[in-house]
Amino acid sequence: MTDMTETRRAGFFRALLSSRAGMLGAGLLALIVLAALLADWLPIANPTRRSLAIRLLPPIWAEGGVPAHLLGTDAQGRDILARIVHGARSSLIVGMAAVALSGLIGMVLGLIAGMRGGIVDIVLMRIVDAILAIPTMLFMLVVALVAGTGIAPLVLVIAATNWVNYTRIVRAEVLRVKDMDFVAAARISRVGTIPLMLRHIVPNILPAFVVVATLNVGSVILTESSLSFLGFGIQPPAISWGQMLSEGREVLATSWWVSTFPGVALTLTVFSIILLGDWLRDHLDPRLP
Amino acid sequence: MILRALGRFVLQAVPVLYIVSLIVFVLVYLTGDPTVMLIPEDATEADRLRLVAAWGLDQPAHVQYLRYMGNLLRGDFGQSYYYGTSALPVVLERLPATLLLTAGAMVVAIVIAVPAGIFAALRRNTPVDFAVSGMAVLSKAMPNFWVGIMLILIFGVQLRLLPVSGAGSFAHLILPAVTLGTAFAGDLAKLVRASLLEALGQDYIRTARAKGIPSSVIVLKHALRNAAIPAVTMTSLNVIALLGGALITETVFAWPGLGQLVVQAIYTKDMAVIQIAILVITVMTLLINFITDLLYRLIDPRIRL
Amino acid sequence: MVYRLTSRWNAVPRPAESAAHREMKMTTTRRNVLRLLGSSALAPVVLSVPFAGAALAQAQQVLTIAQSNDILSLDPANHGNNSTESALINIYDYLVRKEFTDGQMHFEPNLALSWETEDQIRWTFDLRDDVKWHDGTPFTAEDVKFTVERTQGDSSLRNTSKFHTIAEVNVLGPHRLEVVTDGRDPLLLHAFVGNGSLIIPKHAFEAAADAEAFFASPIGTGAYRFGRWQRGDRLILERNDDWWGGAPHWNQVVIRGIPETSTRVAELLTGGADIATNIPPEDIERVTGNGATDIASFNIARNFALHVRNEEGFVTHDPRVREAIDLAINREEITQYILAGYGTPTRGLYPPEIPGYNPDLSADGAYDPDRAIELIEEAGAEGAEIVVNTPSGRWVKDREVAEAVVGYLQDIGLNARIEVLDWSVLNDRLQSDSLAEIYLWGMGSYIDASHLLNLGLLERFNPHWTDAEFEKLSGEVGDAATEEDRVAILRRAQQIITDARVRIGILYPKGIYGVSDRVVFPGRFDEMIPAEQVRLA
Amino acid sequence: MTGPVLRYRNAGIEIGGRSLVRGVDLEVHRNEIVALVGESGSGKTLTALSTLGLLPPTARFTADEAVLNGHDLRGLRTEGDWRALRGSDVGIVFQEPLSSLNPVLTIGDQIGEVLRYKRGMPRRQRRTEAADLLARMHLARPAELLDEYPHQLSGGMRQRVMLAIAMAGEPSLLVADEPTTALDNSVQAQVLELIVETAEQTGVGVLFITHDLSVVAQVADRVAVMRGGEILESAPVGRLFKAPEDDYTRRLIRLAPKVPAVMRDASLAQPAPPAPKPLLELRGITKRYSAGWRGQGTLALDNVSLMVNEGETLGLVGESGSGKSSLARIVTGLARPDSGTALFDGRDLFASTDNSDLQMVFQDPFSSLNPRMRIGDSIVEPLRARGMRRGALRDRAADLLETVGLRSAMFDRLPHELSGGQRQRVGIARALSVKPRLLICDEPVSALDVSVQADILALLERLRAEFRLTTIFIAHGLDSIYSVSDRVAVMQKGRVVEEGPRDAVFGAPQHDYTRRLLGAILDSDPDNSRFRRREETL
Repeated sequence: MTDMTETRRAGFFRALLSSRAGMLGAGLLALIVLAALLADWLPIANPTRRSLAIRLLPPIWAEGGVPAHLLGTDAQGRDILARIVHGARSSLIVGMAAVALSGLIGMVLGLIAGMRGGIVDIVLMRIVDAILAIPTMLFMLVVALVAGTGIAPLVLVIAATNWVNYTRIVRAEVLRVKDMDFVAAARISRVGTIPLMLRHIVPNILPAFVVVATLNVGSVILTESSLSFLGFGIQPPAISWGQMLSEGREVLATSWWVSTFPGVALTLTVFSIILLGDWLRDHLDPRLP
Repeated sequence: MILRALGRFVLQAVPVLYIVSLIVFVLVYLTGDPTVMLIPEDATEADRLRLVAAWGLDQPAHVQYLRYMGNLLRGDFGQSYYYGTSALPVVLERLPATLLLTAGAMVVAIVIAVPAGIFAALRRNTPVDFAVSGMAVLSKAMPNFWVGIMLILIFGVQLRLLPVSGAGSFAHLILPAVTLGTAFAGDLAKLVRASLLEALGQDYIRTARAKGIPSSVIVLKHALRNAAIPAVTMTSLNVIALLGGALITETVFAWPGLGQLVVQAIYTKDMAVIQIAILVITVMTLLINFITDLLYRLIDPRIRL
Repeated sequence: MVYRLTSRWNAVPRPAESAAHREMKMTTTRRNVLRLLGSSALAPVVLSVPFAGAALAQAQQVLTIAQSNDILSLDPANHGNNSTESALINIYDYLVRKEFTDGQMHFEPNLALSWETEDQIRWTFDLRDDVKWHDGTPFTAEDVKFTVERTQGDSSLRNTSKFHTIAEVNVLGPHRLEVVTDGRDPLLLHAFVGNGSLIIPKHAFEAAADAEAFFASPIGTGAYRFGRWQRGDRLILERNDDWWGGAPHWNQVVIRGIPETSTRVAELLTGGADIATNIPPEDIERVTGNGATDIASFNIARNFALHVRNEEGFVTHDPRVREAIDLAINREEITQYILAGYGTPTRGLYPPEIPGYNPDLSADGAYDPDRAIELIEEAGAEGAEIVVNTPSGRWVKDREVAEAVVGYLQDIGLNARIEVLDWSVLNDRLQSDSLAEIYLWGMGSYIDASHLLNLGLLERFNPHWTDAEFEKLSGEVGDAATEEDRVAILRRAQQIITDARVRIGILYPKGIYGVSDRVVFPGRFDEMIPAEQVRLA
Repeated sequence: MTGPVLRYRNAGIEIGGRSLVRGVDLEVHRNEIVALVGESGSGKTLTALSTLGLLPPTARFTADEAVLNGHDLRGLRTEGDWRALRGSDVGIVFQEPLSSLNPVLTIGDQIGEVLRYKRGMPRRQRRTEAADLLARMHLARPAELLDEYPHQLSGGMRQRVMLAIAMAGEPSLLVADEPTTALDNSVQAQVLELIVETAEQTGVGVLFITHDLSVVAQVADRVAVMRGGEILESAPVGRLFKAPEDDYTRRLIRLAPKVPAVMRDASLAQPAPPAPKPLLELRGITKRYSAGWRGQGTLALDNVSLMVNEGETLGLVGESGSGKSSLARIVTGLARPDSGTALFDGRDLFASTDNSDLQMVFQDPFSSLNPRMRIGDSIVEPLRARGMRRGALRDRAADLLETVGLRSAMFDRLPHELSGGQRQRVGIARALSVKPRLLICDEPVSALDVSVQADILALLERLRAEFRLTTIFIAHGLDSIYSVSDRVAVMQKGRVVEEGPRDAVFGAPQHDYTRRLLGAILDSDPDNSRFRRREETL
């Protein structure tokens, strides 16, 4: 009865529409994603073309601003608006890819730890404790040496430390779900471990997982900007907001716009993701108020 | 009871410490030869190889590891390549600053977040609540270095109210503590709000209301204490995160904490310092977990150690 | 536990802060009086004995220096870091000093009053006899011998090869010694200046349990005694009233490491630092416009150059492509826009202060994009992919310079792109010879231009380039009969390597310090900040 | 005698525009216990809460008259207005004693609070008074209890503490909202007795909310039957049971448990039918759950031997913690015993990998169905696990749905779209899908409303015959298994203390514990009340 599913989906959107915060988050995020997707077709300047002659132009409304560069130019004379729009891609790709990868690893290991229990669980969770103690930077350096710098290695690094959070959450959820009667019923019926996980465990921990993952996208984007601050983030020629912020802070006191606009973009994105995530939590996860 | 908890603490610590040290060793080994970073720019390959031999870096990895572990068991924590001195004091002397900053940040966070969270919960779905939620989200969405630099520009440079950087006095602590504390206050306020709301929805609150006692007693005595466990958990997680990772704030405020040291050591592949720093952080983490457990017990008599 | 730590933390005395705050609160009258006193003491020779009356007043003063790097070690022989050296020169002394007056480098007496050599093999030094270590023990020739032999004898020290040309040190008297080199060494005096050269006390070092114990609270002969060191934060030095050079100017010297540029600038602007190193060009306006601070800019011993691969398999194997790269770069524009003029465009590798620099390698007429395009076409390299490696933040505007270079290479039809590498990764790839076609390097702190002819070093930075004449010159330079001959060889060597375009000089950056109006410090070519050369305004 | 403590005339409660309670007339006098009876959703609890102003914020209370102890409740709007009445004019005992007591505060604190704010007692006096209150609730060592926390108490003790809290403010009206539903049977009787005694001694009027007519018969003076937000019928207890006017009341009375005749007259016992061959034989099953890394652990099952004969229903009775659920887990293969053997039809049960011999129906209709799985899929899952083809599954599911009395079109529904009774039917269909020989029913109806319980029990009875099932029927009290069992086994603290033919166990119990459980059975005949102490006043 597909109409039933559709009703549920419609209910989801109706609930979203009725939540001001959720709508704000979803709308903003949709706008940002759209801009990132359409970056190449938008009527904006070439984000990498530099011209030292027009460096540090202020935004259009400030004195000295020119219409060709709405939000001004950076220290290399590149158009800030164009860089923000193109930078959205890296930031979102890093956020989503790192979350997807670490979520996948965390899901698998969390399922194993939660379902198997015993020594497997103990060893896995001790490894998780250990990984939490090791700074991301160390992974970053190893990966940078082995795989170079770029979006893919960055995603790898963030995933290398981030998976532990998912493992913990998934394990805790598995422990919660696996003692429920419907799991017992499946076991009495000798349902195999894999179908048991896929049909009973995973669908029931997915809402909590999705909420955590959504919120995590925001923090990963922030992590990228922090790594940029330390010189480890996305490197040119790729563009990221973290990189722009980090470059712009050098001229923060004299040319505020260089770092302020990417900062605003970053903050807005994370803001929208958190709003959406919070709403998702309220909507999907009945265990929380 | 406490002894048993301590026993569990040690039992938990030993394997974790071992796994940590092994992973760290492998990772640092993979980052390559530290001499590359440490020799003077005008040194030749021969000079470098002399250092390699002197530091025993020409030996196979497992030999280096066994030697390292052997020394460790004998209480020798090794030499810092970068600082050219025993690694242990290099790490330990950073601890007070790190602990101080962590404590300061927590105080700031709690002072902001708990009243804000209570207020938001009691004025649920009013503009006050939305404002608190909005501020909470915003505080989390702003990168730390941005906030830190802004605070310096406003309170240090413009208003000249507070010292810009460095450690030493209470005044020095304020800006970095606020930078870190506000970042965390948002989450904490949201959590306090949520757990307070949850606690207020419990049956025992209905009982308390049915007794006809004042609302303030209901909120502060009945609900807040029950809502404290998640907040304590989150605070302890954040303390743990800060113990190893106030890196950016430390850099911005030139605060001599562990974060800067660890990153410097990672940069320079300074094995002994990385190892000890991470081991110290791990021990502190486990200690915090232990203290958290004790706190749980204090707050909630149902929790047994 | 936390409470106890907190109280202990607060109990630590903070002379630097309290003094700085006192300073800020001082009335104008008092400040003017001090300024008057200070100016009366402003002697023509920087290191002269100050006027005794002024010294008293100045004894109240604290000098705070904010560097961009942390101090790594108090052991002169075991660090490789300019900021550290700049701090240590206040505690210990060199045998001789380098000064750079009139744009020329020359040696001046320090612990050694004079030196002479017939053959550049046997060198005798007459040492000062009025020097005392901070513990009151007199300084003797034995200390110099000990310093040299300790550095040579401990191969785990990072500057262990500092004295590699010295065969033996013979004590001829309490204040006279002979240094014998293993062959002619025209550069011996350089070995006694710079990282690893500061003289340490034999008696105290040997009395200490180990090196670590000694350097926990080291003593030297310098103008300032070791006070307190908080790693990652500050080194505090106290005046040494028994200094052989007279009464030191500052009551206390505080040297802080502040890695974050904007914080360093903020400290300068708010009076938290008297001198702040490495001010980025963008912040100059803030510093000069502040009314209480100014900029000191000066030439430094550093150059930016592109190191270009010349071996088979790279598009830059073709000399025409390398030449085109050389011609494509608008050095004037880079200097003007990226460094805000705080630099000197050049094709050369050593600035004029460096003995043996080549004045012919100027940037005049070096920019010829049309010719560059022709060369690229001749070489059939249109659209060839070229990657430029650069660190970011290692040297002032390094990444920005590399980005600009990439832009110029794109202009002449090359498909250039930048690959920014973390400093540690860059070094690793340099070591394993796996960098791209071009990498940007800011070589610095060299002794003189013979640095270039060190084939061991050349192999590190240009592992695939050989040239018969260059190698011949490398063999000859040590035996050059006269200084003129030596300089001629050095200039020729620079000509050869820049003509081969395996190193393409871009510019000499300037040092940019922010200096409080309260003090005077013009900056030094070697980027050292001796507290005794900083004076009250 | 003054007027009633509580008087409602034409009271109504609306939430979000929906009228949940209408036209309620209610009176409670001093020294009187008035029972408000109804199933879930009848509006009885809302009515009770309205007397304390504890309705949800969105609720709207209307009445022509609503007077509590002389106060007009209609004028009370704010929390502050109500605060004055709560505790001192009206007290309440809730259903779930554990969650209703604050877990982080001591008993003394929770009682003392009322004394402080309602009676303005100074600190020292509060302690004495609180201990005194506890003593009046027949709690041993009351002074020590003051410093203990709710989790350290048993369920019965907690409910006594709740009663002490409710009475601490010396209210005129006591609302008891299903006060014994969450308690074990043997404790239930004691708490009921205490409430009756309290009413008698203090003269407090009691509004007693319950779904259980046997409780009503035991304690109430007057009864009001609620359904769908309205009061169907209101009468003195004797008259209501003897001459119910409403069909619904009649049905409730019919379904209410009665004390089996054999308990009064052992000679009525029918001889046990000859034992056919045993289907399941458990021998010496022992199971210990470890408690952490050094704890002794708890002995859940202690050398349990049990037999279930082909075709019979074994009633397995035990209060919470007796080990009956552990036994079910072991029989179904969810847990492994530490020692012991089990033969199923002569084969080793623990070696079995097939799922068609044994199935289970769970107690909680909410958690026994995967909330994210369509009910059709849930039903055929055992078949799927046995490898049945996808195409055949749907037809089979449709059959099964109709077998348990559901429409086959419900295949695509999700559990949350079903009522509790429907869910339990789905659970039964799932268990029957593989045509098991042994069905374990773990309190299959205890979470359901009385009228639904009857339907499900009837369904099980029908299917038992149809599928020729052998059944283990687990329950926490003896009252609910008399009608379904052939034989009965009683468990206590991990052991089987008594086992035998039904009538033998009920008529001539051998073990003390069995006798105690039998004693806890309440008769839904007001004439057999053990607690009521006086003639009806109205």
